[in-house]
Amino acid sequence: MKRRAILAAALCLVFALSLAACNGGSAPGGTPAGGGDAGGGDAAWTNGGVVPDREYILVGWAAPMSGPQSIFMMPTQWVVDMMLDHINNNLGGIEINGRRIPLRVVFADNESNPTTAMAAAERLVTNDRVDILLGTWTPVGTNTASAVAERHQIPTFVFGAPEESWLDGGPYEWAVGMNFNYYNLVRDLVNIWTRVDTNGRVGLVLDTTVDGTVGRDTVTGILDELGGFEVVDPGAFDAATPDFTGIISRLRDEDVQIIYADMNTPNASRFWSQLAEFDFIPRVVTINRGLHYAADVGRLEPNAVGLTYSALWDRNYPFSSSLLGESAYGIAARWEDDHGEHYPYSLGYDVALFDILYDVLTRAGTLERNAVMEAFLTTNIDTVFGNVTVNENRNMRVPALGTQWIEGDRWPLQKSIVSADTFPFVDTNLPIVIPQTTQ
Amino acid sequence: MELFVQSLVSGILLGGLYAAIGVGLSLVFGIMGLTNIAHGSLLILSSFFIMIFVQAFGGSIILAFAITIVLMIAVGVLLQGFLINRVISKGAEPALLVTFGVAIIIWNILEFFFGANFFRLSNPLTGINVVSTRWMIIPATALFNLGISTVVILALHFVIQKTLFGRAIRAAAGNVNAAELMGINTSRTYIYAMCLALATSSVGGLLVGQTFGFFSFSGMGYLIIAFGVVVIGGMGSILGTFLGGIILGVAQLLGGYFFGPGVQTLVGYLTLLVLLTLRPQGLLGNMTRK
Amino acid sequence: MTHKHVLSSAYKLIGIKSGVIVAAIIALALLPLYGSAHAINVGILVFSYLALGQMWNLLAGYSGLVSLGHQAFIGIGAYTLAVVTVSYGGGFFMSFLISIVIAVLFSLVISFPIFKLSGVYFTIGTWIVSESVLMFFRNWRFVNFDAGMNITRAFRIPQENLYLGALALGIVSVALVYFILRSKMGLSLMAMRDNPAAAEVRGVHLYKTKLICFLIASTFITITGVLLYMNIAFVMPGPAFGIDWAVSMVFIVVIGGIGTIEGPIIGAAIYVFLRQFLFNFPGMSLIILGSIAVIVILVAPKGIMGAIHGKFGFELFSVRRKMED
Amino acid sequence: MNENMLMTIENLNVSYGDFQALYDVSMQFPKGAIVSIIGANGAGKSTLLNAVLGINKPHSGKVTFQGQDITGKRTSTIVSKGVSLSPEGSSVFEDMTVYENLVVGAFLPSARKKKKERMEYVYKLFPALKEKASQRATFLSGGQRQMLAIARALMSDPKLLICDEISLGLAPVVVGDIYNSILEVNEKMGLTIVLVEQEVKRSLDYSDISYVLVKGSVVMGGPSDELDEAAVKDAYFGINQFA
Repeated sequence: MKRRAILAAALCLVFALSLAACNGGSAPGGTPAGGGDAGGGDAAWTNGGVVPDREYILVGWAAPMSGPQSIFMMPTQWVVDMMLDHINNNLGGIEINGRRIPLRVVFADNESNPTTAMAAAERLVTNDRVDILLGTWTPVGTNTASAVAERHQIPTFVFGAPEESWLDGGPYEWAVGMNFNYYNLVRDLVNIWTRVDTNGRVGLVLDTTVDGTVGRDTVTGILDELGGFEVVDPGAFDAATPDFTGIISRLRDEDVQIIYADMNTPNASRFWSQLAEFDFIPRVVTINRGLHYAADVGRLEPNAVGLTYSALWDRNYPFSSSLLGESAYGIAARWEDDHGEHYPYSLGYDVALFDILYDVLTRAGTLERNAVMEAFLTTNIDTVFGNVTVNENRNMRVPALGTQWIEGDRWPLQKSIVSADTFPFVDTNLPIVIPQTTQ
Repeated sequence: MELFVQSLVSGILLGGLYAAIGVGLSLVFGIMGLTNIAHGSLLILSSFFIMIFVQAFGGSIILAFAITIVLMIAVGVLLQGFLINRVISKGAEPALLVTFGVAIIIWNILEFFFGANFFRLSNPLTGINVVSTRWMIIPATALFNLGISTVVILALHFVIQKTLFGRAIRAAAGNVNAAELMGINTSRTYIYAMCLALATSSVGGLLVGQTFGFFSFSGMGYLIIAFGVVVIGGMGSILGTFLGGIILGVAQLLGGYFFGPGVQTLVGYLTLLVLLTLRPQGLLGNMTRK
Repeated sequence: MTHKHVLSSAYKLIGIKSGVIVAAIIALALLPLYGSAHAINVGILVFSYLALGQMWNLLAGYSGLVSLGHQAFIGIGAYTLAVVTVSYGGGFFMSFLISIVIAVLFSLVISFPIFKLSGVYFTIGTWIVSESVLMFFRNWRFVNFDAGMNITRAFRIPQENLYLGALALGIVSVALVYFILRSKMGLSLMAMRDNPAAAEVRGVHLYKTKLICFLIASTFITITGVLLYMNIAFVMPGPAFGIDWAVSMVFIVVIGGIGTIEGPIIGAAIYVFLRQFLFNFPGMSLIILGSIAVIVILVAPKGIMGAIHGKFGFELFSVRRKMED
Repeated sequence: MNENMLMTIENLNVSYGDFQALYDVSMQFPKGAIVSIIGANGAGKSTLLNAVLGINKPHSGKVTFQGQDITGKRTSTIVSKGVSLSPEGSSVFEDMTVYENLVVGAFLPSARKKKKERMEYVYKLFPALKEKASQRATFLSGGQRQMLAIARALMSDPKLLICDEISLGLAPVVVGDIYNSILEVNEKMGLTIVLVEQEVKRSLDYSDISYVLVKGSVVMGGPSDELDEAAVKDAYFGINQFA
């Protein structure tokens, strides 16, 4: 009996001590891109703690590096390496407390899941003791990081979700966003519809996700305001829907000539081929969220030329990165040369991120939290999204313009901005191509 | 009224595809009583293999499909021989975790190579409608799915019921010791059963790849459909799986017709539960592993 | 129920080991004082997953109920918290109370269909129930469909309080299983697991015993769900009812050692520390986790505690009834 | 090891965990003979058979069949050498028809060639099975199941047929038929047979050699006609010094 009691004691105490051992941040906190160890000092950091004394600025990025949303991260590593090289080597780092020290980024994979996203953000703040926290892509990334921001009072910058969904958890004291506004997004899509002569009957094919839900209320509101449109709504469908027979039959019977759909890529592909099967292709087919990536859209059957949706960035924006001084078009072309495929729209967000980070840290001149937050809130900078400032909701509103897939010169399909009313800086309302409609 | 008929017909056609997804699992589930969580990921793995070989061998999908079947049989030998056979006698829970582990490993390796992009297998029959009236539209692709699925299931049923190989598998399922006493090496029989299951799942992989398209992680979505179909049909009953597929397909689409598109999938699952509680061993279930 | 013989041996047993265990609990309870923010954060996860694993162990390890559907209860706990705090502005204590009521009712309702099934059918049946609940929540306007809800009230909870709550849950879960197994019901549980037919013959009300365990485990998992989401603070139907909760429960119990009380303790610690360590391999973490699960099963099918028990016969919480030697 | 000895068991020890079931069991099985193993419930009869057939691994000791060491090999490998067992409780394949049970019995490549011929022989031996050929085994009576189990064992064209308590729970008249069929098989085809029984008198009458097992060890063994029935019964019930 004695021997067992001792073994039991050992088991329990080892267990307790190993938990306490986390105190020293023993596990190396992530592999920060651009080298450098994140062990850092040991000051208690929970709330209002002192900045750990280390020779570099550490930015923690909780992002979907695996799972369905990891597609947003396609250009990220390329942009991070380019920008860190530019900031740390060409510009010799950022001046903090009078000395120019390098900027480093440490990633934590949120696996496209809120449970892991919270653990990732918490780890970056408490274990890696980052100076600034980033949380990206859909509310899974933005809202969990913003919650950690409030909990640990750490300056946090989030982007890649509808402004309305992010603010559902707000208002935030310690989180600043760079998100598109869903009202503007839908406003531009409706603008496309007004420029095509149709019978004004709009069929809604919206799933039950955040975009579908927010989209339904927004579009019905706008269409009522405008008048001259009639909404046909067969009801929200579940993302796991195997078949659109019922919905398409309803739309066909109601002689709908405009479809406003919001669904993920597999459903978009299934919906588009079933429309063809029912040979019911209206004059305007808008499928939001599922048509972002040229490689995926290229695999739609039949050909996806003419489909419209809202693109969240486009290399044809007449702007350039303040940090690199290079135009949006140039950066996108360079990415395409390096990767041999159509550029992803998230490239714009990643470049804008570093423009903003560099500007904020330079203006703050210190890593003290309140100063950094103040710098974030007074941001006014030109980047690949044009001029970016912070609105009363602490969000830097970026455009989401009506776009159409058309025959491409360099790639089979190419994006063309057909409606930019909600964003004055882009005046190119290119002609709208009608898909091979059956009406 | 037209939509009702259309939903019913589309439901049956969709049911054919569901049966093809479930049939491989029915074999493994019925023979070894293995709750194979990796079934969905393995199915999607076969879709990826077909896609790779289509690109590699200049677009002939039949050749790519043939090579995929051979490759999936090799995967079956490795998976069953070196992994599952060692764990299957240790009880249900370890086998459950091993197949969970395999499922996670497969979809993450796929994601490592193919990222989170969406893929689709081309289907020469797209756009052709066999029937295209006001009343009803039957796309050739859907009919193809039902046809192929019926052929595969009847063939598998024949192999299992009528051939010595099939009887040996059923013997191993009925009573392991008695089968060994017949000179049947049950471990090797499990490997054959898994290979047969993965070969038939490749059919599911082809049809899913053409109809819905796939990501590296869409396996789990199809796993729940496979389990539902197998459980309705009755564990280990191949014809039961076909019936289960049809019932699930029709239940979903009629559910959508009566209660709106949002609850299509929900009605499917509720139908599964009701049928399960009415007949716990499934409609045609007889071969329960001793 | 208080059989004299059982209690007397229990007291003697407790006498020897309790000092050790209580010391460990005190050390853990004081962690917020000397531990770092990271340690507290990891502690919340370890003890929450311990509670989940211990309850799944009660079901699969001791009652022969292998469930793949108990993520439904985590989701129910999460949404109770979200609805009570966001829609009705209620407090956390209110959320816990209501979640218990809902959990008991829901587990009672689904026990009718589910208990008709046995073996692999039961396992699949529970998963289908959980998927149905997921589909229901994803198509329910009141909870904002699939868009999810932000539990803003949970943003500013001090981590120390969450840690102590989780610690309490973990300890109670271990104690609960320990005393259930030491009770008369524990005897019938073991009889039921080892030979259901024989147990039935000897008057063990199979249905009642299974139902009680099912209710206890389901309710406890729901409460743990509430606490987990006080930490996660953003609930979406997909992840809240996701199969990865079931994966983690199976991993913790099977790797730790199924059918042992110490198993889930070790399993939960390993699971959480491993997930934390794997943050250093972004994008690769799940492959490594899956491979470790497979390797450990091949090496030690009975799990770590199973192996230790096999070799050294060491049991921290032994539930054997020993003769008075 | 002379060649007319079909199978020998030497000092076989078998234990389940820390409970030993067999102690140094040794037996000989000459070719063409009928050997009976007599023992009460729990004497270790089935444990012995399971060890010989490789269903559980023996602790120590050796089993040789036709000169080859088959100790602890996989059951299907041992069966392929020519040993066949009609197990206790005649575990037939319930979900298969009688015909299918017999077909599976002839699974081994060597047996497959002679399937037709053996099928006729077996149907002649057990006519009742012929009528029930297309019925599922689960609908058979106790006697018919026992017949099917033996018939199925014969289908694999064995050199040694072991019958484990075939009389258990059967009417005496039915048992008589079955035993006569077994005698016929022994004479006609020269098949070596092992009868594992609890019933002393019948075992001694039908067999050439008998062994008596008590609590896992062989207490008596030798030609059946030399063994005194009373002594066997005493040993069997463990009355005198053997207990």
